Amino acid sequence: MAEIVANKLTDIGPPKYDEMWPEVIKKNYGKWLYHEILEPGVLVHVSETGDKVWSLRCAATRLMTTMHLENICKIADQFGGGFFRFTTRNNVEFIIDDESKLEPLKKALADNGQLPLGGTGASVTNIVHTQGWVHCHTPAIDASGVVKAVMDELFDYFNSHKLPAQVRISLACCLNMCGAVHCSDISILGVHRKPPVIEHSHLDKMCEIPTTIAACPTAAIKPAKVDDFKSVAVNADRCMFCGNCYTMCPAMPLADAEGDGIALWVGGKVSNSKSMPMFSKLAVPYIPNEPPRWPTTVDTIKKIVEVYAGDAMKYERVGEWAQRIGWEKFFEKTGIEFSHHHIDDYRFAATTWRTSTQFKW
Amino acid sequence: MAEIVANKLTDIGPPKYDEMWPEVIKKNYGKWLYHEILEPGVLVHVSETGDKVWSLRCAATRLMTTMHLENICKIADQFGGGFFRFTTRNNVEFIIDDESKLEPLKKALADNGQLPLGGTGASVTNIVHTQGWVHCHTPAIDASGVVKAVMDELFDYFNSHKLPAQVRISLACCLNMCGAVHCSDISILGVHRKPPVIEHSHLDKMCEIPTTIAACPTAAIKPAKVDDFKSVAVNADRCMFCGNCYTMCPAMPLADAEGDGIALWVGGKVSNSKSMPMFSKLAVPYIPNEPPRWPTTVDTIKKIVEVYAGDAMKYERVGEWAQRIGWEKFFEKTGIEFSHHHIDDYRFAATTWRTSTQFKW
Amino acid sequence: MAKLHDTPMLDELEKGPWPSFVTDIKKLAEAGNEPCADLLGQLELSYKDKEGHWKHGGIVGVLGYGGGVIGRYSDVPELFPGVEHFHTLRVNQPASKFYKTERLREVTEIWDRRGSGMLNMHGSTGDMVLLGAFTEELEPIFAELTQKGWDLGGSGSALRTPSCCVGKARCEYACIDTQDICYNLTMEFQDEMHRPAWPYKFKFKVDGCPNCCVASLARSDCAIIGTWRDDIRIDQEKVAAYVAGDIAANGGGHGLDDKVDIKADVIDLCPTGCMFYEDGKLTINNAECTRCMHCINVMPQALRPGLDKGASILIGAKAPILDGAQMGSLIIPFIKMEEPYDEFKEFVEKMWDWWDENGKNRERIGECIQRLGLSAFIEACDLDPIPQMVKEPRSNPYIFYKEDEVPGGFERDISDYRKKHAR
Amino acid sequence: MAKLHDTPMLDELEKGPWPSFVTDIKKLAEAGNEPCADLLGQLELSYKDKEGHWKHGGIVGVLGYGGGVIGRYSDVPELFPGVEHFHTLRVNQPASKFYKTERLREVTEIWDRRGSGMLNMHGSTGDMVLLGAFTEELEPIFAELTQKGWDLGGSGSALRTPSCCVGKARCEYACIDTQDICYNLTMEFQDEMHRPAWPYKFKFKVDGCPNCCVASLARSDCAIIGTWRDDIRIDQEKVAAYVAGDIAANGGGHGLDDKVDIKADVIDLCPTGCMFYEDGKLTINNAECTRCMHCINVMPQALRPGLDKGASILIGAKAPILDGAQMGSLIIPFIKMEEPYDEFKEFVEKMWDWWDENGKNRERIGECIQRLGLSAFIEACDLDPIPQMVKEPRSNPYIFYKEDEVPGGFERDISDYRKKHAR
Ligand code: SRM
Ligand code: SRM
Ligand code: SRM
Ligand code: SRM
Ligand code: SF4
Ligand code: SF4
Ligand code: SF4
Ligand code: SF4
Ligand code: SF4
Ligand code: SF4
Ligand code: SF4
Ligand code: SF4
Repeated sequence: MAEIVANKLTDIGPPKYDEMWPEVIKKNYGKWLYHEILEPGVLVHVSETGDKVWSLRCAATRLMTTMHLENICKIADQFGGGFFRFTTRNNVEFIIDDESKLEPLKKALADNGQLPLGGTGASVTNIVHTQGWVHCHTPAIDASGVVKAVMDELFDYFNSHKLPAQVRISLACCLNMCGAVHCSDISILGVHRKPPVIEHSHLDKMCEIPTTIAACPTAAIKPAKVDDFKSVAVNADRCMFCGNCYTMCPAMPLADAEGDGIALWVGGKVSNSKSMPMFSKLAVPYIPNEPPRWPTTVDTIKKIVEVYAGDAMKYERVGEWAQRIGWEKFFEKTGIEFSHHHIDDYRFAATTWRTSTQFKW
Repeated sequence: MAEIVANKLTDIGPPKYDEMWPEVIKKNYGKWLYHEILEPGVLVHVSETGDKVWSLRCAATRLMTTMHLENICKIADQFGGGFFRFTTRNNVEFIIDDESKLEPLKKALADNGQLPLGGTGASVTNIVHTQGWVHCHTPAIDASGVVKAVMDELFDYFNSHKLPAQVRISLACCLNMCGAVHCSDISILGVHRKPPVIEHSHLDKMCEIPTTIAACPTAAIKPAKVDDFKSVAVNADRCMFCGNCYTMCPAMPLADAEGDGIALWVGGKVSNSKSMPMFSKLAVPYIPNEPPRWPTTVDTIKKIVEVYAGDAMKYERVGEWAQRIGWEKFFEKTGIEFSHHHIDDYRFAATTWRTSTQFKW
Repeated sequence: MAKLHDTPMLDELEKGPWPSFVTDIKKLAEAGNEPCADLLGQLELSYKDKEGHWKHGGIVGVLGYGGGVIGRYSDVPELFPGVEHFHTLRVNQPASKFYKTERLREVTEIWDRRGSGMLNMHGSTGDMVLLGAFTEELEPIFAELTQKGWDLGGSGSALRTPSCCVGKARCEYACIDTQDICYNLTMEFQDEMHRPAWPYKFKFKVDGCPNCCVASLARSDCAIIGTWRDDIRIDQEKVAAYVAGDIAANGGGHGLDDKVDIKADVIDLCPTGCMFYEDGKLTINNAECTRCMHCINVMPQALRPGLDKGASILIGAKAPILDGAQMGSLIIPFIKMEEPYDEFKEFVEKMWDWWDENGKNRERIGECIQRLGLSAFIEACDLDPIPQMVKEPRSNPYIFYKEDEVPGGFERDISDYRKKHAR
Repeated sequence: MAKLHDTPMLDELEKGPWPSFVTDIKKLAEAGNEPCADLLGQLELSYKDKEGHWKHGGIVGVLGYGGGVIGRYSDVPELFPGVEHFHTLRVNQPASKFYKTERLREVTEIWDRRGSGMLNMHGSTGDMVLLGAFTEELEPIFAELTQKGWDLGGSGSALRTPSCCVGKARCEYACIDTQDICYNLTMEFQDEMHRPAWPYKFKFKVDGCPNCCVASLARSDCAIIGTWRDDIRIDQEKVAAYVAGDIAANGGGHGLDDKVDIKADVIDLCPTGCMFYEDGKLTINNAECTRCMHCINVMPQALRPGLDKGASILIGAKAPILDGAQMGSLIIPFIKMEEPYDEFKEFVEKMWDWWDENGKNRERIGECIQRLGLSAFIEACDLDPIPQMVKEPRSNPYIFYKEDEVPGGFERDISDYRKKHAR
């Protein structure tokens, strides 16, 4: 082994993409003419060469074992010539070039049980998410568990095309937002609500005090001597629980069973289709952590999806809908309470105030 | 006289409004049913009592002598029972309740020569403006002269209804913006472009140094000792020529024949009709002062009005038009050059960047 | 006799169809008015120099008042002695600027005798601005004015002269008594107007409806804008007449022969898409209407504001110094405005108290709200947060909590934490 | 044999139709995998405590690289020794995440042998994330991976693993070679990826068209988004087929029986109003089209992007820490993206130089641009300011000028001024 390590290679980069492509993809590269979604989860792409590929999109838990991955590989070997892919939202796609394999593959997937078809077209597709309590050090919530609970409830929207448009849900377990939830139709965000608790006895050893102070966006942290320890003090009035100090300094944890929980955001989008991309806006500032199935979060999201589904026009994304009806109506129709937390007080706050007499009652 | 002064009254406030009202206004107060503009400058309002009033709106130079005002009073005495009013944009309105006086009044106005009818409906009405070189200490431009030059050129739009919607032009002679030009279809703004020149020998006597330093929004001013005088220094790189230091400190004048001139802004509006109110946006960052008739300014405004008139849809204000066609098209169609000055770098700058692939070539 | 100066550049401004202020001033100068002659002279010099010639205003005023007068001195007094002093007096205009000539002459008579004879009709805030008096004339002018029933308006860090649109006096759209509100507030707050005691200036403007003809939304710290909360009144017969082309569109604003295209001009331009025209009948889904006025503006004979009227209050409009221009922000979506306006005045007192306590020197209330947050402001005004106050909720995750909002509070013990979580 | 923990709460997550990660992990735990067993145990404890149980990451890694590994230790290691160390390795995924099973098994085989057997397929940036290794295994894992032709991705203040949408490999909309661009940049900038040397992290994402299926516009410091600059290609016969209801709308996205309502679904929803359907013919005023993709999305068989293809480059997207989230801002409206992408790479070098020089510690390029101004940034990149870069021009009057832009410069003499203007 020592030898292997000694001779290790570096900077070789990833395998080249086309090595991972089935023949039909190579052959029709750049020649696709159009696609059609035959049923939820089943796409066909037609090439100008006359070739066709069928893609079967299956839900995947992005947190998975090598065992599950091996199962996927086996199916790919059996039907897809040893090729498959993951989508940008962590779904699995089996790709076949032979229509006769379509039904057998569907059957194999149904038999597997852990690879339901769906996520195409006007659906709720897989939730993009982050590590949560499974790996990260700063989360306010779990990730995989919340995702599972929400998708169980929205499953009906995953394997159907009955929404006005696609609804993209994302989750990030802290304000670092590794899930980039700032532009999703619905975002689930882990939030802390208590200032860091400070371990004065160890802070100076574990952290660089100047960097820690500089890390705070609101300048809430000041140097302080506590019980003869060189440490810092946090002005709780200025803290907005971003956790940036903890990123810099392990002696300032924020996590707290009573403080932490979920904020829900709505109306973001990334695509440039119709409207320009939009940020997600605050819907619910705080829902307590309710493991294992987070019922309040699940119910609230379901409610938002249903109100949207019933009220929006065809092709209208959640944010386009809220903008058209007005946010005052969004709160009225969803029954979500509006509070002072919804009123922006950050850098561009003034640009969100209503500088008009135009509003709905 | 000393006696009058000694016995002077205070805090009596203005005369009560209804003392200034002709009988027909009193009688029909709150009873008006509708209005009609019979021709440019001539409005009739119809009351539920059956009464009617005709209002004849005439251009006025808001800078006027008592002599001119007396002329106006005489016409009001002759036709309006001794009553008349000024509009919020400094036009004069003669109000009569007897249709038979309409033509004679029109004739009297025509004879007067200094009171042309217009400014109603889809027109360019009077320019709201400020003091300029006639009174203020901080102007970068004159006010009344620029207004006269522009309105001479746009006169044709004043006494007609041929624009897509009303076009409101405003002028302010410095960044204090007493004309509140921040929400006008077209704004003429006096701008300085040189940092204050500092009178070190007198600054400490004439100004409070701490207040002067505090006045600068970009913190460009620092205390400094110059030739043994306690004074201040200005970091020219940080100065954006707002003149706020000069407001606080007469030893820091900004005015400069070569530095000063006009910036043009477009697309603001105040009314809530259709779109919400909007700020004016920068069209031309700088045009030199060209007294007495400011030809470049006049021509540029005329060009904007004409392009707008030819391109906008009915009822569309300048800002609504620019927004619909896109600002890139505004610059293309008007032939105005886009420069780095147009790119916002102030507090909300990031909210003006184009965060989308959507644009026109 | 006034010395008349050569004004070749200004003379250029006597040409053209728009009334000429130069011609006007020249006439008075020629009639012997020295300030007018010298004003033209100095202005000509400014045109030549491309720089103004007024000094920074000195502190002048009238006894008992902290405002109402703006000091001004020529920086070339030897050339133009008639404007050596050129102070302005801001005279509080009658609401919505109706004048009885007889009463107006009280002012011009004093001004001809003691001042320059030059005026601004009107200043941007709304005052009659008497333009150009010598220091020694200020007290007598003021005394004579008040004897006649005229008073000064505001200046400095004080309440500025309130102003209003023509409203119910001659406009069918008016939802509130703009003149009475304007007058009532002016009288109630005389002290606040004449004795500057605030962080900075404060302006009220009163518009009868959302058309905003006095630009309150852009130009006043407190905009009072008439509106309604029931349904737009529809006269279907008149709608039909508009559709038939019997009545000119937009009150003739595009010419008397301009007809309404009900679809293109009304239905399609309604910003909320809440209007429908079917089978010759116009319907409005009033729950969706944002009372923008557009449809009413286009068909004033067919549509009228509702009957349950009041005002929307928008706070904080101002020019750009220092933090950038602001428009008013909707703080009270609807308030009944009935004499003596107690509910409104209670709000005003709360707002001022907060600003007085929190505002920094030369910080307008709108900037103060920007700095301390809209939430802090509405809390101080005892108002509940409602979605109508914003265009959209926040999109950043930086939400503040107060200690009492979070179970267990903010105080925690690191040793409790370490019991569960090893270092 | 792994000790299996009681997990009553997690067991609840085995119910329901969505695939269960708990069931999956349990199976591997039951097969004897100790990290998996302990991972479930510790996760159950977190569910009970409502707090995570990982320590702040220590500095671990592989020799020669400054990134690619994230350290992680349990804060209850005595309870769950199998996850005492639980470091992740970020393995650079193949572009757009196609896999040949044979090659993927190279990775899982190593991982089964030396790691926890847990993975994220994929991490948010796009890597295959191998989740949970002991410190001593890191070097061997890395060495074995590279022997097999796999490398680590980025972490820390470095270039992060680029990623891309499926693009031309299986999408008819793609205007650029997303995989090749992604791969080419990854290979070109290996050093920048593995040896953190910047103020903060930097991400590339490549989308084939403005639909943005890899969310580049929201999630990458540099978004490369395919577009075109000639006309949308129209197949009128297919338009007719859509109108006749012979082809499902939106590629079947609303069901195969869903038909196109050409007016409601296409013409009226075109954001620029540049589409017309008359006499059975669809026309597009391409000069007004902003290439939003909507019409193409609704009728993929009738409409196709133009043929003169390239990319729009948007800079600065990021999550909210510290200054609030940003989306990418349009910096280059159109650039041809042809191998070897020299023009683009020249731009990248300029951009990085500027950021390197000006960026503060932990300041993303987007924040740096916010702080120093878009103008400064585009100047550094040798680009001309054009209106396409902004949604609208500035509305505040605070315009900076450089000394050489103003005739006579900034230096003035107060005595010259006083010659004209007395004090
Ligand atoms: C497979 C995938 C790309 C990949 O490289 O993996 C993909 C594939 C397609 N996308 Fe996408 N999109 C994929 C993620 C996205 C994302 C990214 C995301 O959600 O994080 C977006 C941006 C979403 C947003 O705006 O927030 C995205 C916005 C779109 C849109 C624009 C939708 C809109 O109206 O705003 C279209 C057009 C459409 O659906 O008609 C589109 C269209 C398509 C088409 C039809 C393209 C084509 O012709 O093949 C593909 C099938 C769509 C379908 O599922 O119905 N794709 N698509 C991704 C599948 C994710 C999944 O597992 O569900
Ligand atoms: C007389 C005056 C009020 C006063 O108290 O003096 C007034 C009077 C009327 N306005 Fe106004 N507006 C007056 C200044 C304004 C202003 C203020 C300003 O420009 O500084 C505005 C806001 C402008 C803006 O948005 O920038 C204003 C925005 C409107 C609008 C909304 C226009 C729009 O579509 O945005 C209407 C509705 C309309 O014209 O159909 C309106 C309508 C009217 C009506 C029709 C109301 C009525 O039924 O009587 C009046 C005659 C309009 C006309 O002239 O065609 N008035 N109007 C002001 C005349 C100024 C002048 O001399 O030209
Ligand atoms: C006379 C008048 C202009 C005019 O020609 O009409 C005026 C004149 C001055 N204004 Fe003003 N302002 C006048 C209405 C306004 C308005 C318009 C309005 O009230 O609707 C504004 C914009 C709205 C607002 O309040 O923001 C306005 C915004 C300013 C500002 C910027 C304030 C800000 O917060 O941005 C300043 C600067 C200052 O206060 O130091 C200012 C300062 C000044 C000073 C006192 C100059 C100074 O730096 O000290 C000017 C004295 C000029 C002179 O020599 O007469 N003036 N000023 C207006 C008052 C007449 C009246 O009482 O009717
Ligand atoms: C593993 C991953 C989440 C996941 O579950 O997939 C991740 C995990 C972490 N991210 Fe992230 N980020 C991950 C993708 C992202 C993304 C999404 C993306 O790249 O598309 C973002 C948002 C986009 C962006 O770059 O802004 C993201 C924005 C952050 C931030 C906030 C950065 C900012 O400028 O706002 C931080 C905080 C920091 O850097 O200190 C952060 C920090 C972290 C750290 C290193 C925690 C920390 O405070 O040091 C996390 C380690 C967790 C762990 O234990 O594994 N992570 N991080 C993702 C990387 C996997 C991969 O390589 O594929
Ligand atoms: S979002 Fe926060 S808690 Fe979640 S993985 Fe990223 S850094 Fe960790
Ligand atoms: S959590 Fe954020 S705001 Fe609070 S002290 Fe830490 S860095 Fe500052
Ligand atoms: S805009 Fe400036 S220069 Fe003009 S009157 Fe107001 S303060 Fe004076
Ligand atoms: S002009 Fe404005 S920016 Fe320049 S020094 Fe004076 S106060 Fe500062
Ligand atoms: S604001 Fe409304 S009420 Fe007042 S004059 Fe204008 S249209 Fe009439
Ligand atoms: S007032 Fe405005 S929003 Fe209301 S119905 Fe009329 S046009 Fe529509
Ligand atoms: S971004 Fe465009 S090219 Fe790429 S997969 Fe999505 S639709 Fe296709
Ligand atoms: S791509 Fe978008 S903007 Fe262009 S024609 Fe189609 S819908 Fe309209």
